Formats: sequence, C-alpha cells, structure tokens
Amino acid sequence: MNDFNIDTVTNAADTPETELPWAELGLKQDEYARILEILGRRPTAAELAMYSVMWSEHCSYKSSKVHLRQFGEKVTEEMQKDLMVGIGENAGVTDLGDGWAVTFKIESHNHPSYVEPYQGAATGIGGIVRDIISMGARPVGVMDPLRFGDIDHPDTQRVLPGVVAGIGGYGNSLGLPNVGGEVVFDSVYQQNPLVNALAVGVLKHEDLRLANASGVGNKVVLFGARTGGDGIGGASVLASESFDDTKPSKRPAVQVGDPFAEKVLIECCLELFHNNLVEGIQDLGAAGISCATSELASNGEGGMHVELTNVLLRDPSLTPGEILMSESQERMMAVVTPENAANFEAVMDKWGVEHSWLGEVTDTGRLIIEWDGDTIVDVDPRTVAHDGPVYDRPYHRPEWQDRLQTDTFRSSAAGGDLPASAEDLGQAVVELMSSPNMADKSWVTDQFDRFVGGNTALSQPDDAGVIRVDDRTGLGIGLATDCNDRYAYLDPYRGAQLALAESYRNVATAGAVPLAVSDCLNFGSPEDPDIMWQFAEAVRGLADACMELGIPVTGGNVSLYNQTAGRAIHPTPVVGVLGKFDDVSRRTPSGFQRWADGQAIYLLGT
Amino acid sequence: MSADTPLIGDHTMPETAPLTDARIGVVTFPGTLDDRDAARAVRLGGGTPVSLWHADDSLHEVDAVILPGGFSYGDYLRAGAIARFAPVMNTIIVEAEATTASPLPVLGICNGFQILTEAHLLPGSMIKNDHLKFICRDQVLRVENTGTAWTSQFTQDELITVPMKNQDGQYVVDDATLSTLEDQGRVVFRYVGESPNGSRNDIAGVTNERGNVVGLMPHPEHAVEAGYGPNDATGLREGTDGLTIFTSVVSSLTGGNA
Amino acid sequence: MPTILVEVMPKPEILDPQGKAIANALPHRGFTGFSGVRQGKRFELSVDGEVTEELLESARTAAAEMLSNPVIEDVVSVTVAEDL
Amino acid sequence: MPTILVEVMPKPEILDPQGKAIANALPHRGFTGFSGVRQGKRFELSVDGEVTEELLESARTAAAEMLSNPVIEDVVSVTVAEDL
Ligand SMILES: Nc1ncnc2c1ncn2[C@@H]1O[C@H](COP(=O)(O)OP(=O)(O)O)[C@@H](O)[C@H]1O
Repeated sequence: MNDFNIDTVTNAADTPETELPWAELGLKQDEYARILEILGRRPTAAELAMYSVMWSEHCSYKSSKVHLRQFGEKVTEEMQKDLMVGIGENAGVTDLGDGWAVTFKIESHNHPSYVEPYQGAATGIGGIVRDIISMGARPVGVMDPLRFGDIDHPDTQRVLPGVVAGIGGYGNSLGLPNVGGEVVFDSVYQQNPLVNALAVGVLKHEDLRLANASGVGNKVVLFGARTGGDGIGGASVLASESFDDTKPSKRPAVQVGDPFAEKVLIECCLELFHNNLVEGIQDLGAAGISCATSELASNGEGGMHVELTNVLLRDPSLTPGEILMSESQERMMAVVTPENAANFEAVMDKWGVEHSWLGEVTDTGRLIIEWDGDTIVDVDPRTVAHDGPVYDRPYHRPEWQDRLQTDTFRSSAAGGDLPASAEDLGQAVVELMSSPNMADKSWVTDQFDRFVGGNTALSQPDDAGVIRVDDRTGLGIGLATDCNDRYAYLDPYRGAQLALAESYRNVATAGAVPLAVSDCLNFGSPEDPDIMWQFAEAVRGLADACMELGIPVTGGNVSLYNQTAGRAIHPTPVVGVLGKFDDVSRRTPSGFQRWADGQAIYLLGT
Repeated sequence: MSADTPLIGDHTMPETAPLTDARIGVVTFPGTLDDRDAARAVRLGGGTPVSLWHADDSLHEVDAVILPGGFSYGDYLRAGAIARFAPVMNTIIVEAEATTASPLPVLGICNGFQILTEAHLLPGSMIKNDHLKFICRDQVLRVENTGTAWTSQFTQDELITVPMKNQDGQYVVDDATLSTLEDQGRVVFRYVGESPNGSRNDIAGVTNERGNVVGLMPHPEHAVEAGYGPNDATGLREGTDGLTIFTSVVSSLTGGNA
Repeated sequence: MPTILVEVMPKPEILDPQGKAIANALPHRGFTGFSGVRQGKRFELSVDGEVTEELLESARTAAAEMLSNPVIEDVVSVTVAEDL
Repeated sequence: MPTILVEVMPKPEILDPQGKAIANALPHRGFTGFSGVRQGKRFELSVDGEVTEELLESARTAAAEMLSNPVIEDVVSVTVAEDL
C-alpha cells in the first residue's frame, strides 16, 4: 500500500537505539528526554510527530503560559457572571441573555501571510471561523487587524494586496460581514506583517458544544476536506517513517484555502447542532489530527481508539506521522453516538461533505492509533495535549528602555520647531490626515462585504462594528479591536492597558455594554529577555486593566518570534472587546453625521 | 420594523401564517449566502418566503422564484456555472420559459443573475470587474423598466440606492444583443455615476423578452430595513429602496391587492 | 495516468480584464516586446483507464457545455496528453 | 501574429479547490470517466514582430515571476504558436 516502513509501538520497544530526528522536528534535547521518560521507551515516528507539533510554541504556549495564567487569576466573581465557557476551549462563550450566547476570538496568521499573502490571510480567516463553529455557534462576523511595513516599501506592496484580497476572498465567500479592523503602517513590520483575524459567532444556549470525547463506545468521525500534505513542509523528515532513506517528499510549503468547502461546513455543522447529532466537536487547525484526537480524548473520558488508514487522503503518499501532523484546512472532528450515526451521515450527504469514521471513545485513558491494525501510537493523551513543557523564560527590562522613554519628540530637532501660526497648524493637520495611518481606509474596506446577513448596524467607518443577533428584539453585539504599538513599545504595561481602554471606549461609545475581551499578543522572540519582558509586562498590564474595568479575557492567541535578523516588531497586544446591546437600533455612529444638522456638540472626559 | 428570520435553526418554513397568497421561493445552492436576507425581504415585502433546495426539482407550487446572491459552488469555474445545472434549475428554466399567459417570475440577484445568464435565461454574461477587485459600496441605480413583475411599483427612471458587492460584476454582451436590449427597453437597472465595474452601457440589470425573468447585480434585499441598509438621503444605513422590488412582485402576484 | 487537456480562452471580441492588467504590468517589470496578453483556462481531466474515443467525445461535450461559457469563451482545444 | 503560450498549473501537491468543485460536478451532468480535474491558466502573449530567442527567454522569466505564483503553481510550458 505504501512504500514506507511503519514504525509500530512494538518496533519502537525493540529498537531503542534508533536515532529519531527530534531536533529537525523542533524539539529540544530535554523535551525529547521528557518524551522518553513519559513513554518509557523511544517514541514511534507517529508519536514523535504528535509530540513535536503539540509541544511547539504555537500549540503548547510553552513560553507564554506562566504569564497568561493571570487572565484566569485576576478575576472576580462579578466578572465571570456572564461567562459560560472561559479560556482554554476553542473560544470563550458569554451569555447574551434571552437564551442567546456569543463567542469570539482573535488569532494570528502572521508568518503564513508573509510567505503567501493571499492564502495565508485567507486561511487565517478560515481557521478562526472554525474555532467559532466548534463551539456550536453560527459565525456572524469577522474583523481583521492588520499591520504592514512602510506603505511604499516593496515588501508592503507585495504583501498588502494579497492579504486584503485573501481576507475578502475567504470572508466574503463565507457570507460573514466584515465589521471592522485596523490597517497600520510602520517600518517595524517590514518582513513581519501582522495579519490578525477575529471571528464572532452566536448560539442558543442549548447548542453549546465542547471539544470533548465523552461516552464510551461513541464514534469518532472526521469530516470536511480530505487530508493532504499541507503544513508539514518543515517536517519532511517524516516522509520516510523509518528515517533510513532520503526519498524526496513533495510537501506543500503553504496551504490553499477552500472557502466554499468551509461555507458548506458551517451550514452542515449548524444542522448537526440543530438536530443534536454530535456529542463533542473540535476543529482541525495547527497540528490537525494530533491536536483533535489528543484534546478530544483528554477532555473527555480519557481514551480513544483510532484507525488512521480510515482517513480520507488527498495525497496517498502521506505517512502516518504526516497524516497526524497535516494542517489541511476545512476539516472537523466530532464524536457521535452509534444511534445518531445514520442521521449524521444523512446530513453529510445532504451537504455533499465527505466523512470517515475513524474509531471510538474508550475509557482506557490511552489514545491508541492504529495503522492497518498495527499500533503506532499508544500514549496518555494528556501528556500530548496538556502536559507539554512550560518555560519560565528569563526576562528583564531592556537597558535601552529608559533611553527610549526620554527620547521625546520635543527633545528632538524637529520638536523645537513646532507649528505656531494658524497656517502652519493647518498644514500640520493636513499632513497628519494624509498620513497612511490616519487616512481613509475605504480602499481596503470596500473589498469586504459588510452587508451580508442583513444584520450589520455599524461597520466601517465607525469605531465599532455592530451586529444584530435577534431580529425580533434587536438584541445585538458591538465589537472593536485596537492597539497602538508605539505606546506598547514605550511602556508595554501601559500600552496593553491603553489598547484595552481604546477598544472598550469604542464599544461603549457605540452604545454597547462591554462584556468580554479577546486578545492577540504579537511579539518578537521569547528567547530574548528584553522581548520576554515586553510580553510579561503587556500581559500583566492587560490582566490588571481587565480587573479594573471588570471584564474577563475569554480567549486569545499568542504569536511569538515576529522578528527577522534580530529586528523585532514593536510589542503589539491587539485587544478586542465585545459588548452587548439590548437593542442595536440604539447604536451611536462615530463622527459627525451629515444627517445630524443642528445637533449640539459636547466634549466629555478630561 | 422587524422580521422573523432567525440566525440559528430552521428558517425554512415561516412560523407565522402566510401574509398573502404570494408564495415566493428562495433557492439555496451550496455556497449561497444571501438566502436568509432574500427571505427576510420577501416577508417584509408582504410575501411568504418558501425555501427551495438546489437538489430538489420541485418548486413546491411557489408563485415566483428568487435566486439569491452568494458564491454557489465557490464560483470556482465561472460565477454561476455549476449551479446552473442543479435539478431545481431544470424546473425553473422550464417554468420561466413556459409559453403560458403568465410564466414564472424569476429574479436573480448577483450570483443569481450570473446563474440566469449561465442558464441562458438572460442574455450576456458577467466577467471580472474591470478593476479586478471585489467592491462593496452603496450604489445608485436608475430603474428604466417598470413593466416587469419585480419593478411595477417603481416610477419610470426612479433613482434608488442599494448596496452592491461583487467581484465578477462586469456585464458583457455582444453588440447585436446589446442593441436589441436597448431597443426593446430590456435594460431594467442602470448604474448612475461612475461605473463600478466597466459594464457595457452601465447595465446593472436586464430582463428577458417576456419580462418575467430579471437579473441585477446589486442587492435590493440589503436595502429593506432602516438601520441595516445603505446610507441615503434620510440617514446612515436608513435606505430601504430595495423593498419596492419585493412589494412589486407581491402586488403583481396578488393582482395589485397586496 | 493519461490526461485530457481542455483549453479555453475568452472570445477575441470580449474584454479580458485580467489579460489587460497583465499586459499593462509587464513593461513596468521590464518585460517589453509583448503587444497584448489574454488569460484563459487550462483544465486537466485525469482518466483512470484508457482514453477511448467515447471518453474524448464526452470531454468535448463537457468542454463546450460546462467548462466554457459559449457567450464569452471559446474552447481552443481538447487533446490527450499521455505523459503528465 | 505569433503568440507565445504560457501554461500554468497548481502544483500537484497543492489543494485545487476549483478543480475539485468541477470534478464533483461532472458526474451529475453525466460526465463520468474522469477521476480528477485540475484547473490552471493559459496565457497568450502576442508578439508584434518575430519571436526571437531573447523574447522567448523574457517570456519564460515573466512566466516564472509574474504569470505564476511559484509558491503554489508550476509553469507547465512556454511555447510558440504561430498560427493563432
Ligand atoms: N483591515 C480592516 N478591515 C476592516 N475594517 C477596517 C480595517 N481597517 C480599518 N477598518 C475600519 O475602517 C474604519 C476606519 O479605520 P481607522 O482609520 O483605523 O479608524 P480609527 O483611527 O478611528 O480607529 C473603522 O471602522 C475600522 O474598523
């Protein structure tokens, strides 16, 4: 069937001396030692694949975890009263009242968007939307905070059009109104553009689904797109499972999104939820089947038995390890009772979605994966999904921070020559207004559908996006994302707080009561103590400010290593705030409206 | 005003009793996006929306059909190219071309218009916008033919504002057909102001010879509820000019008594 | 695995916005000497067994009815490529 | 007028959503016998004068750098067609 050798658990036990390419897969020496210790033998190739992807920075949050805990600790009961699902699940869920709930989250797709702007940004939208679906929700909107290098830099000219087209191409095809975002230009983002994507969804309380595999004997099913070699380009050492030949493997360096498949997946999942056909569900993102099986199993009864040859493949040459690591888009995994299996298949048929039954839930506490009957993975799923390495990386305030803070504009040459006359001031205003960061963004936002769904009450050019949830009552939500990276650079603690404050204000001034926070923490390398300090400070600042304002962080994402040749981006903690409207018809647009002739103007605050 | 079109669950059958005997089918293809919006617009227009499924060749005795916007089958081959072969389309084509006194009124919006051209129910075709980008904006249109079931309540040359949002919206048609369309007054909607996409003669919507099939690129179903539509003279997002399309067809179907 | 190639081009009299955009961009990137560009489509239909005349006929029909829109496009060729 | 043909296809290992959608639709129309479809692009670059080796080389470079996205596509061929 395949020309690679299957590395079984028995084989691994019999051949302890076999060298495995753990370093090529990104594992550190001590991490590999820990895997040996957990298993009491060398891992099989498939197990190594699973641990390596699940213990990566991206999946395990190993550098950030110790800091992120504050979001769970610095909370009051009052802050959590509307919280139905907190941090840790695919996305947090907040009660909206009237039997409705809302879920939202921001994620980054920075590096993929630099490599292939269109597809990177498109699949960024696709990924965050699947997080929302997996909670049992209907996605109802997206936002896209973007950061690029200087507007006239060749790098920006290569990346920006593709990113914008990709966000539009994917989001527009899903029927999700784009209700806001950011476009910021600064040379610090050259070669490290930030493509963050937010998705929001709504659900009825009874439709809430979690990623757990409960109910011994329930079936595990994979559905949606077929599995290809996507996202395992860097792991091509796995192309031969025996690691003893050098067969070249053709593994795509990038993933191509299929928004049509995702749109169908959305409708198909909603029908599954509506008819109560799934017990647990998980989207497949980074780490694909490795992540879905280990998380579902460890969050549920603790065991799962899977036959991997049942996975429908796009590329038949994939090895078991590669299948486990593949990041192919537009896939979901669900747990279904045997009684519901036929009805589940009927929904798949109706929507023309392919599916394959992979195995079942067990109470053995082990995740067992077989390849044509041979056991290739036999692990405690918790050790894969939850007990990854945790680093308390050293950090300290950069020695240049003081210099940075005292290097003010007023102390510079230009600062001595401030505009004085009315004419100079006028000129300065024009200059400001025409800077790319301040200027009208409709050249970007006009490429996004803001009307689809018929529930968008505010979008561009307003400070918050507002979406109606319930036609009958006008119940709805307001959303904003903000971050001023220059503030964060000057003082990461305050900068993160200001990001929250701005986002909070934007939601509040639109007329919504702020309810919840999601953040996307974009930073440089955590291995640099200066950067790690920025990160630690930003998290501390955000957590403190959330306490102060009394709204919880319900989810988010960390993107580290945003640096090239030693040059890191500014710390960029993008903060999204979600608020509630009892009736969105009360929303207040920002700016002076041309229809509001004759109304009075007040200045509030200090 | 509110309409009962829940985001979650089954929107396919109205919970309330039909408002009128105008039953208007809204087709859902895989990849259709604006079906709920079109159903809402039908209801706000006084009709009874009936959900039609692409794979079902029955029209369930509806009095008119809307092919809504979206990206059927991803629009991957050509916009509307694959949807045109759906079983429901076979029936729609037969009913729309029936030589009876009143053939089925059909409205194609955006992707629906593209499907109608692919099905050859309407002449011409849609290609990529001349600027090659997706464009979403409030668009002013002139209603130039008020003789169709879908436009009967507009006044001749009325200017309306509705959202438009598409990537393949440039209407192309050969010279001979173009003159025929113009001579026979079959241009139903025309873009006013700067052309949004390079369409020939600024055509935004056309009808067939008998006037029962109408296609248009912009989205009247997104201009039916104050607060959620385009900006217009009355205020931010207050535009409801699109509603007249739906009240027109309801009125036509109920003999002007809606 | 034998493959049937179907090639489709926009009709000469129909505007081709993509081709035009490329034609305009080429000189800016130093590619002079091309007086025009048109962009069409190329489909590869793979066939498991042998390419019978019947199958080729079926490909021709699919090309004419589905893979191209006769209002704006021409099927340029339907050929067999054994060696892809 | 001589024309240089450039043919571009999605890389075999890359997902081709367009081809997939077409492959799924064909059997519904009675076009069976095709096991897969991939959709690529075909460019016709027209040349006013003669197709010199230099111009062909320039077309090859344009194909690699502009007409295809090397991350996800392969240039399948760059050929001269005299008779279009
Ligand atoms: N990438 C984007 N995607 C969607 N909307 C955006 C994007 N960038 C900016 N916007 C929207 O455009 C409007 C103006 O943006 P901006 O000029 O950044 O406003 P402000 O400076 O007031 O935050 C806002 O409504 C914002 O949400």
